[in-house]
Amino acid sequence: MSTPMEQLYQQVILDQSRARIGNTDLLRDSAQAPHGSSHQVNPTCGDEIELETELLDDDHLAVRWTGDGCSISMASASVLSELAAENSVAEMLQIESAFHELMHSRGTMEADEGILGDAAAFTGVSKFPARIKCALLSWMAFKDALNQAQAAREEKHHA
Amino acid sequence: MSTPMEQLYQQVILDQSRARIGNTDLLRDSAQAPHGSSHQVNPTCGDEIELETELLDDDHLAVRWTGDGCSISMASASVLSELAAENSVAEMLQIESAFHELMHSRGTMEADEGILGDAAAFTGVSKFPARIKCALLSWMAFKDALNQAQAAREEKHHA
Amino acid sequence: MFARLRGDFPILDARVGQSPLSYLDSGATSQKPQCVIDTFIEYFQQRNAAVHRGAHSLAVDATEAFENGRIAVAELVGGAPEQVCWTKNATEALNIVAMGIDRASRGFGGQAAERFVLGPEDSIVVTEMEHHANLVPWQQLAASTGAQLRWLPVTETGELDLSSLETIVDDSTKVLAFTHVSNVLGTINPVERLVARAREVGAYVVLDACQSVPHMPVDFTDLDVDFAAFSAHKALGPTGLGVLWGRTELLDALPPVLTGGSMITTVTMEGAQFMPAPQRFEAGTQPVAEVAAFATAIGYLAEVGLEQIFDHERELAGILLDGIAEIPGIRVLGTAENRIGTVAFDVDGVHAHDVGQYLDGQGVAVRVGHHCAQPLHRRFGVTASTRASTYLYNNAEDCQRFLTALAEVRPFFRVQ
Amino acid sequence: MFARLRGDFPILDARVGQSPLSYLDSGATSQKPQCVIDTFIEYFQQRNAAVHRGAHSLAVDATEAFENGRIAVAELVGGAPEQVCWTKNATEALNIVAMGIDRASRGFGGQAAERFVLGPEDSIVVTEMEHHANLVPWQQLAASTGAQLRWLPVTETGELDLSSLETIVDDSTKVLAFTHVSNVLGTINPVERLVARAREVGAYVVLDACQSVPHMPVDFTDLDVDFAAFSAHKALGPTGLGVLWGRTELLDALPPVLTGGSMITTVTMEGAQFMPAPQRFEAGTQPVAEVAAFATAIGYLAEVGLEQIFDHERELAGILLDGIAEIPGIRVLGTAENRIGTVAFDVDGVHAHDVGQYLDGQGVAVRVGHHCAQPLHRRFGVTASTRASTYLYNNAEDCQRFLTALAEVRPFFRVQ
Ligand SMILES: Cc1ncc(COP(=O)(O)O)c(C=O)c1O
Ligand SMILES: Cc1ncc(COP(=O)(O)O)c(C=O)c1O
Repeated sequence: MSTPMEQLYQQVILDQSRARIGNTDLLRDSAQAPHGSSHQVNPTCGDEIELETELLDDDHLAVRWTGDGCSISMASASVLSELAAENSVAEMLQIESAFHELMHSRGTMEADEGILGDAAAFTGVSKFPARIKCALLSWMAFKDALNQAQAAREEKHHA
Repeated sequence: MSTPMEQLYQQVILDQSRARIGNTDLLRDSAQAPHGSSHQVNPTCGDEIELETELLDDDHLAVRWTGDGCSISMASASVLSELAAENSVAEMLQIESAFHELMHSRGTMEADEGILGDAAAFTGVSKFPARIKCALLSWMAFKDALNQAQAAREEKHHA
Repeated sequence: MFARLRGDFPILDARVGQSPLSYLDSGATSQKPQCVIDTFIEYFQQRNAAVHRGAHSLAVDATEAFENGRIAVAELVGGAPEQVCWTKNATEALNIVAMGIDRASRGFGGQAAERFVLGPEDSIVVTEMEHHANLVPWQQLAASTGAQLRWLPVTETGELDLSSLETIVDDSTKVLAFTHVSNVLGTINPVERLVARAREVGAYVVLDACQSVPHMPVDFTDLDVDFAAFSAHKALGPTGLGVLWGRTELLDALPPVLTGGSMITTVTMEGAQFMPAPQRFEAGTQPVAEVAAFATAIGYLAEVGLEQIFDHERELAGILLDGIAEIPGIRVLGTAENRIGTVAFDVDGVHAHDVGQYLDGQGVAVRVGHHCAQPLHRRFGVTASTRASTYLYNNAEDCQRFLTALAEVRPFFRVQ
Repeated sequence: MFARLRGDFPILDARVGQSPLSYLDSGATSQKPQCVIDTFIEYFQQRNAAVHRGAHSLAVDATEAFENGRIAVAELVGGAPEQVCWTKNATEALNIVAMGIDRASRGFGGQAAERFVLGPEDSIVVTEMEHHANLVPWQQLAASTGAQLRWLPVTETGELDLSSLETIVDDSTKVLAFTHVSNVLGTINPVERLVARAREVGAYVVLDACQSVPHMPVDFTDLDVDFAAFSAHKALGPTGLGVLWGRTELLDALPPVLTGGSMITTVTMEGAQFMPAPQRFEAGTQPVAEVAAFATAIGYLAEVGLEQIFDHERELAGILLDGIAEIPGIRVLGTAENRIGTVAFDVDGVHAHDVGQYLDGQGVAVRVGHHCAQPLHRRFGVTASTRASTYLYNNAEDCQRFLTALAEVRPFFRVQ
């Protein structure tokens, strides 16, 4: 049986926290497609992330981010970026909501790997209330940025 | 043996609280001799007293006051006024200091009736910390007013 | 049930000199059931740590206790947990609103705070029956901003005189601050009527709920107030804790008053950004053990039932009022029908201090003085009064012992 | 003695998962000895009542407990009991000074408060190592009055850089506010030197004593500061209580910030007069049980001896620093000789949150984050650090368990 530390720090998390997928320069206003960006801070530790979402077409999006933080928050942003490359917008929203629910489950939920993919590796985090914020930081930024991107697309459609 | 209530509310105190010796209109600036006045408030209950001291000559003084308060504070002002009529300035200062000491004795001191006269009846008050302020209110005003009167006399001497 | 729950309050077994204790001073502060005391012990023995700042397990436990307190308060008074800001007492809560408006009026808080800006053309309305905590901060705000301070007068029966409500609360009124229940008269004020008028003129409503929340069911959302304040210590909770409750968008827009740690997002040497409510009003280490204990107190109140507590105290109020009516020379201040078990009175010929002292000699603890409501006492032509106030642990015997002692007061002081 | 006194702290017997607890987070908040917990029980079971307002016996008892607390604090830090004002925490105490000066600058407090008036030609000086509680309030004051905010920088060794003291603190300086001991670096600052400079230019000195009073002998009168602040919870006392200490004539002249009951002499509907210190800063019901418990804590500290506590913690600091030096990839923030047992550090390649989490897994409780000192962390090029901080109940074994766990951190996270 693994220790609580090993349950928290799954190999996937340690690997992804070093891989930092999606951690590249932001395009900001030079992005072509409708886009949004969001800056989130964890006031406890000063960790921060700035994340950008670009709606490539009705179904696909690109995610880029810069930031600094603990292995949980960096791994989470990395997994998010990886998932964004592989899933549609609708699927990402479903993943976001499943991930949110998982994080607030206090360790009582089985992660649905079919939906969550690598994000299922964060199951152990839900037993550590102080770290839930770390895991959710990039997802909060994602949701906020996606909202903006969708609003921008709406505007474009109506213009 | 008397009850604590009876020790606190000596007959002298009940009588003096009704007699209110010295409770007359203040002369204020129409006073002839060097004088001072002081306004003291007990913030707990809003009780207040305004007391005036007039230095009739080097050795004698008159005390007048107006005010409203509990039986302890009214009796204390009354006894003070009575004593002021019968004692020299120096004696009053001695009484003031003896009374102050008695009030802070927490019931451990025998009052010196030779010095304190009727003010000795307040001995029981010192066992009731919440009431010490009531007994001292007029004496605080007296000390303050006397200081002012003495300062006024000094000024007159030097003028 | 009420007979049984007395045993939960260890202090009620105390003796005052030779006499048993009849504690009729819950309007000032309430006594605590053993479960509340036990929560202190448990907190300090098992989970004490600084909250919201650490990864270690104790800090996680402490944070949970702290945040669960907000949930308990929201269950007690309505609204969401984020609408509950911890303060040191109700006084701080009321000051946060008044001083936040002051800061907004001086340009702090940016555009979001503009809605709170007050100036010389505006008015603030309070009432003549306010506790100093809901009066002096508004005087200070008026002095600072130039706004006019107005007040609703009190009738002879101790109710708000609303005959001129429409002229006193008018289009210039930006804030209407009043007490739900008078801490002296016991009167329950018509919140709905006052809120309706405030809504007509677009004024913010600040409710002083110190004397209502402990004694009756209260829902701030139903009452539709903007801000409300009360203290834990009057509701079976510990000292050192109060609550500021507010509408979320207002709390988030109000400039904070006390600044420091745990209420900021980013700080440089040059400046700082503040968190949203509730944290923006919670600078520095918070009364965490107190919050945990208060959550227990709220659970206890809920178990007994606020409706039941209200009825129980109404019954006691009836005994007190009927009994006092039979004693010569006593004038009750405030005879409103709609009231809680708080009864203040003036004894003809005997100063309140002396009345309280005599009652204490018989083991009956009441409050004497102006009860932090000097203007109200002036309204009734006295500087001080004696106040008996009940709570769920009082019984008819307490009232009877009080009445017996009260009947002896004037004879003792030889007044007839 | 130090071996024995551990038994007085029930929480130290707690287990974290499988491991015993090594609590190295006293810089955030201290644990409480059983005698402090017992005081809570005793207070609420035997003497709970509102203070300063009643004639009844419980109120007299409660008032005595409350006022004895001031005497205890005065014995701990010097000065007279009236120089001790109760606050909710150190943060409130520092805010009272900054906001009182703000109010004075806007005409409140009359002639007596003129000495505090600040304007655009004046400066306020702080340091780069301040806790947000002693930084943000001064930023707010600067923003409000137009005064300039300046700061003394920090050297690479974590000490104050005083090379430009004479130009930073100059004739324009009206307030010099600094921490006695850094809550991150552990550095003890040269109070005498700073006070001497403040006196030369006529500036008021405000000392943040949060991290000194619990850990070493401190006498504010000897240090000759004007105002000082600290919290009970870091000195074996309860949450919900802080102290503002000041020179009497300054406290009496400073306009109050929070207003309400128990701090006034006379109130009419039009205005209010305020009491002198300490009451003028104590609006509303005070944390009375907390004061009683803190008095017990002070007695406990005095019995152990602050000199002895300081030496004991110095010894532990030595073990920590020597041990860390042997672990590869750890950079200690602040290497001043003159220090307390607080050690913050950065682990190369592992974020502080992860360090703290791993240590917690081994039963070692430390703090991670910016410790409410973001500018100081920026100075050292990090956003967060891990901090181990000792107190009288820690022993060499705690340090050893910490060091063993710390040595495992980089291997666990596969960093070399
Ligand atoms: C140096 C310093 N100043 C101020 C504070 C603030 O104290 P409190 O949070 O108790 O108000 C702290 C502790 O958090 C501190 O360490
Ligand atoms: C009606 C009312 N408002 C405000 C207060 C102030 O509450 P606290 O002293 O707990 O701040 C009280 C109690 O003292 C009160 O009865």
